[in-house]
Amino acid sequence: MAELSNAPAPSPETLVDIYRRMIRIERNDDAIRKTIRLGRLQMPYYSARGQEVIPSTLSSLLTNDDKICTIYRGIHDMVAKDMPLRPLWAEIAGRVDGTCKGKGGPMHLTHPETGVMVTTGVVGSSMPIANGLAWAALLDGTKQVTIAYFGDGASNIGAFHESLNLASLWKLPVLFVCQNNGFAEHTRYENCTSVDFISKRAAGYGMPGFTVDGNDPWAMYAAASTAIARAREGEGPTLLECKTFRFLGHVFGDDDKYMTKEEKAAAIAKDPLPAFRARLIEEGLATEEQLAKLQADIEAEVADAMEFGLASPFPSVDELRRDVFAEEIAA
Amino acid sequence: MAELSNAPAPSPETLVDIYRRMIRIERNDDAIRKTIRLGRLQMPYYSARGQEVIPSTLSSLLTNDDKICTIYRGIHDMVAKDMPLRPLWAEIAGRVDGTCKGKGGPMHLTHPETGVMVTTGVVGSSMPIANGLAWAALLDGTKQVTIAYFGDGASNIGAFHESLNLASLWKLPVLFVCQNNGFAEHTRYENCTSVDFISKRAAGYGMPGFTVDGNDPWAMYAAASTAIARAREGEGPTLLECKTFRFLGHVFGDDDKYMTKEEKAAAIAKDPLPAFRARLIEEGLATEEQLAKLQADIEAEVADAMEFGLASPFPSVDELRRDVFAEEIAA
Amino acid sequence: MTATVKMNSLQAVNAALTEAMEQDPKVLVLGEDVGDREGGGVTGATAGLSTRFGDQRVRTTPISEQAIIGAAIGAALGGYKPVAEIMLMNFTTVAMDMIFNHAAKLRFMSGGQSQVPITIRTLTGAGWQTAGQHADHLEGWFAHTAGIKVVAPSNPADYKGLLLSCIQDPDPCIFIESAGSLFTPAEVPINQGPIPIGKARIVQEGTDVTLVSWSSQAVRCQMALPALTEAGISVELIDLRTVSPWDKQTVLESAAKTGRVVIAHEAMRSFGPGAEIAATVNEELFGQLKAPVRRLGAPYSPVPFSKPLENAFLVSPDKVVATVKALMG
Amino acid sequence: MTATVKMNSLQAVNAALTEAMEQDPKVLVLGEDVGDREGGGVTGATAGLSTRFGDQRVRTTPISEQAIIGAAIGAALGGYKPVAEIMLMNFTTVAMDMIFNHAAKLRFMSGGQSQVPITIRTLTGAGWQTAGQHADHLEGWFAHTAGIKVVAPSNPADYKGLLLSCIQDPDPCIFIESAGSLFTPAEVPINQGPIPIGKARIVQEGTDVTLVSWSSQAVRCQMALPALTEAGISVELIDLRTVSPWDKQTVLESAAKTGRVVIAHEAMRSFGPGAEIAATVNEELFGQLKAPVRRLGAPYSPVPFSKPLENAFLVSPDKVVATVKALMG
Ligand SMILES: Cc1ncc(C[n+]2csc(CCOP(=O)(O)OP(=O)(O)O)c2C)c(N)n1
Ligand SMILES: Cc1ncc(C[n+]2csc(CCOP(=O)(O)OP(=O)(O)O)c2C)c(N)n1
Ligand SMILES: [Mg+2]
Ligand SMILES: [Mg+2]
Repeated sequence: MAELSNAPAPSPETLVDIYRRMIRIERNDDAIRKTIRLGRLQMPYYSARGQEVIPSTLSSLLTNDDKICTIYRGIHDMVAKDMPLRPLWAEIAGRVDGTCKGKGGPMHLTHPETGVMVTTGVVGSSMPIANGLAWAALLDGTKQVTIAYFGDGASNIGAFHESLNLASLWKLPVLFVCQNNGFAEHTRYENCTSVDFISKRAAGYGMPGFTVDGNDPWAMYAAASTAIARAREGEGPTLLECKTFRFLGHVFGDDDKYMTKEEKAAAIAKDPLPAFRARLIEEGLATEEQLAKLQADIEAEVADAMEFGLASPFPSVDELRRDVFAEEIAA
Repeated sequence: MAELSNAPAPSPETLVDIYRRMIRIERNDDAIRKTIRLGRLQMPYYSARGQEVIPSTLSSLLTNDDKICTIYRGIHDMVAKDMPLRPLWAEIAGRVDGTCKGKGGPMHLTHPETGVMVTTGVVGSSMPIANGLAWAALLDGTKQVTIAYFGDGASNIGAFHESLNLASLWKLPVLFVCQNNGFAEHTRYENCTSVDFISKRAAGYGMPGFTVDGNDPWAMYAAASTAIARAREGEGPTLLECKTFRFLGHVFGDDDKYMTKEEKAAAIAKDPLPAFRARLIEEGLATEEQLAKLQADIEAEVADAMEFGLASPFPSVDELRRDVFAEEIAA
Repeated sequence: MTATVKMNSLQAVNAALTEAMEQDPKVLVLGEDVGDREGGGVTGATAGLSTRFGDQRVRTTPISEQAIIGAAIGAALGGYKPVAEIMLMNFTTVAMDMIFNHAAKLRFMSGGQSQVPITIRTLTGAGWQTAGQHADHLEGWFAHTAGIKVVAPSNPADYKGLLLSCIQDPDPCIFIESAGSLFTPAEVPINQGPIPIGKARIVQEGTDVTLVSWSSQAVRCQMALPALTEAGISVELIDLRTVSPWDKQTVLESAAKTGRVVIAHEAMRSFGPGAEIAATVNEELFGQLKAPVRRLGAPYSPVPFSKPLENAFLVSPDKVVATVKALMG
Repeated sequence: MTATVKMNSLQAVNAALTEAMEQDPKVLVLGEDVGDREGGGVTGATAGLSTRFGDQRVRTTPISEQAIIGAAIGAALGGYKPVAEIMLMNFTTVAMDMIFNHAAKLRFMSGGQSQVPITIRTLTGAGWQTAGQHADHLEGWFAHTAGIKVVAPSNPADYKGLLLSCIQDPDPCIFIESAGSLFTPAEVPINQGPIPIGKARIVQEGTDVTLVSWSSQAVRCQMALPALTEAGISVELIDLRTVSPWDKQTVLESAAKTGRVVIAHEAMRSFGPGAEIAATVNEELFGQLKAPVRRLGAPYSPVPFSKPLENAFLVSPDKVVATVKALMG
């Protein structure tokens, strides 16, 4: 593991912006789960409740030109990246106004305008494609960076290895961001990963690797800004291992019987969201009213998006013949 | 890279045995190439001339119960493992008396009696299967070890990563032996590998890794005996990176234009075979006569095997219906 | 009458695994989350096994499908009979080299010295809105691979009996667990033993049309039967159960009798497994058919997420009814 | 008459790549050994490109097929048109997730927002004693995949024209270079431009039998023509050139005319791509055929090493002749 030195500290505005993204993720997640429980949404749902800090901090350092490739558990990454919520909701409801016309659904949300380029349901597969986007940026001569999000379990699949090796060799402007929540479905980190810190694997690719507290916006900011600067300056990729926890298990409906009640409770007790909120106010970086207003605005946005999404019509079955190729397939 | 300490030194008998295996590899390789040039053998041939020390030293520490999984460039590994030469020649000639009845050919030679379990033509694919053989040995409660041979180029493919992680987690009695000859087909090590020593990757799997001079029988013996002892004692896998050079390029007929004449000449000047022979005599470990006799015996064995192989009949086309499944497919 | 017990197909899989491990100490189970420490597998198919047979014989793996199949192949070469789980059929693609270039070929390439008696259990099937990367039916690919058997049951008894056979088989088998056939309980004989690979089951005898199907599609074909009976059409429904090697004799005999054949599968129609059956029927019964052989399968499209699209993507019982009726003219 | 130049198919590939890179700065080339530093590729197909277009546009990769296809997909999403080389078709299996679950599906799953205009060039084909893991023809698998076009030419002009089209195509294409069709030189128009994907070529018109083939097998079919002509059989030989989407119209028109169809491919016969064509011909021309549609393909076996076995494995011109003759009765 490399050391993080001289990393810049986030400004107060940035911290509030990170909080804004976090609360937007959390409120949206809460609304999705409520809507599923009400039977108004049917879909496999992989909540990232508890992991908000990671993409929120990273996204505070990105623009719409910067790209992300994410995974089934990636709605938080997209919301952090400021993907608009109306087409997001229409998509998870399988409607025609969805980002993908309802054809992709929650595991394949895509929104190039905000840089959400690929969402994959296959473990590890965000990484090889992120490399290609970074290669394109390099060829274009831009300073764009691409982020490949993935989980701790994904660090054991072949695509991880091939991707890090290639990115390092080609000095690609890419960040490999592992959201290490300690579990791969029902399997504990240590029962599927042969090394204590995934970041140690970076050395095998001549690449810097850091393990950070993924629930600490300051630590995340230091690591993220260092890695992003490195990428923008043409110095190549970084592996960031961000330690976190998923509060709601693998998939909506998960019974959690593969973990102890205690460890779950302990993790939830350290929920980064209220902690960060309290600290913002405590340190005078934001006022109670300001954050309440921010939250209310977001709740309104989420409520509007939900209504929009659920009111949008279903696509016509002709859509099965469209977008398979550029040219529509004859009926 | 870990350090090798307290490794045992090879006995004089072992050193002569290593030399025997080396000269058997070399004489056999020479005969194969001559026979191809004469037009009496047609096959893709991946000579390992220059890499003799690696499998010869390892094999001096193995019995027939220990297994190897090797690759297209693996005939030296099999010959070192004392695979009989008659069925080897019949196989590369595509004849019915071949190890595989002529159906597998040089890239898929198999000979369970001497522990040659799998020969693959797919880069990296020796490793996942070696794990399974090691798992079986563990379940059986034996002290068998399995060796997965592969090249430097193979260390960049996904199967390498998955295999090392699993082997470490399960403490499998397996050795990952990388024969690093500096090239993957026509691509130089540094143009496809992002780390200066492949052995450094071992740390990412919580596994010891060593880089050894693969042309030095003493260095190889120290590393091999350490790793094999570790495996036999149930302590798990080791990654051995053995530096070497292939004198004859990637495949028979290779024009070598991707390397300089100088580097090739420099490597050949350090040919381990005559150097080792000279040292054995110099240090009084063997006599000139003894080694000459050994060589003559081997030449006779090779000549006999060649005649046997080329005199063996071709298989009947019915063989296309056999060995696809245990049960013969109806005509 | 044999005593039976009601169970769904996942429970039948669990029962088969338990029995096989009980009877033969060489049977192993490996895959992601398969152990009881991990809650006994995401679907519960392997629940209880590690507790009963120990965590050396039942091993939870990392998410490393190449390593999973590789370990299974190697253990098989070492004398074991591993049952490897690839959580979803779409993920066989990350292990395809191990399956296609190795498991299926080692016996042949070694001239019969190596045998690879592994079973690959894998789940798939549309209908649950899991969208484009979690529901493909790829039995056509495996059927077009020499050296691997392809088994695709449709009901609990067949799940149990065929899985037992796959595990005992001396060659690699891929065992397809399809969503549309997993959760409906049915009576299974308590002593349900192995059911031979390669033998179809005639679900219903009939004289007008031969309907050939397997896996979840056989369930949807069965749902089409009442409407067809009502319409006065006598359908012979054949559940193929094994896609490769398929039971040519049963299909041809039925087709010779009825003169009309419809083949239905969940996999994509285009270049799908139904084409082999159609081509064979046409070739063997040239001039004897009363109507063209019809094939039903998914449209040329990835699996869609949106419910109405997913419904249209699947070959519904209604489509089966309409096709059979149209064929009768 | 157009001026022509004599070249073999590998040279045609090189010419197409050179022209495409020349005309469109977005065209990229990546793969193992593709650069001139590496001797211009093992077969020479990419020789000269990195020298001419620089080593940013022509990139030698590690042996990492998933990373290769992933990089191609990502660059395509970033506006480029990458041509990725997978050295041999059997190695597409290690990249199959990237091809099947991603390249082929991203456009659909994104509702048309993503496009993946990549070309995957890959070599295969038996006849060179490369044995079980280096010679499989897997076009059937890709044809059974929605969202990817499958192109398999047989002669230098088609290699050039079709590769140009694949590179320009807005969707992923797999371009199969088959050993049996690579080394025979032929005249290619100096200004050979793109040849449309999905259009067959009638190699020889005829009235008795329609012979459908592609790739190296089309070469072997062509070698069968003199003997058939001599036997007084008028064969219409169709080189399909694109396996998916295939030129149904041309085949059906010909079949309607001749009433007899033989389909021949190098891929395994069982569950092979020929089955789709046979099934379609039978379905569309029911009652109009004079004889059953025959399919020729490899036996149900891995590719063998031994020369006599390899000869028997391939569909030789003699087998084509015998099959056509038998069909004529
Ligand atoms: C190649 C592949 N294998 C298996 C799965 C099934 N699966 C989905 S999520 C998951 C666990 C992934 O764990 P991790 O990478 O830690 O991400 P997390 O879900 O914890 O965010 C598995 C095994 C898959 N999607 N892809
Ligand atoms: C998956 C895969 N990709 C590509 C190839 C083609 N290929 C055969 S050998 C080789 C080079 C391997 O280099 P290395 O691992 O260093 O072994 P060496 O040949 O030097 O012994 C390549 C790329 C292959 N056989 N398998
Ligand atoms: Mg996780
Ligand atoms: Mg090498």
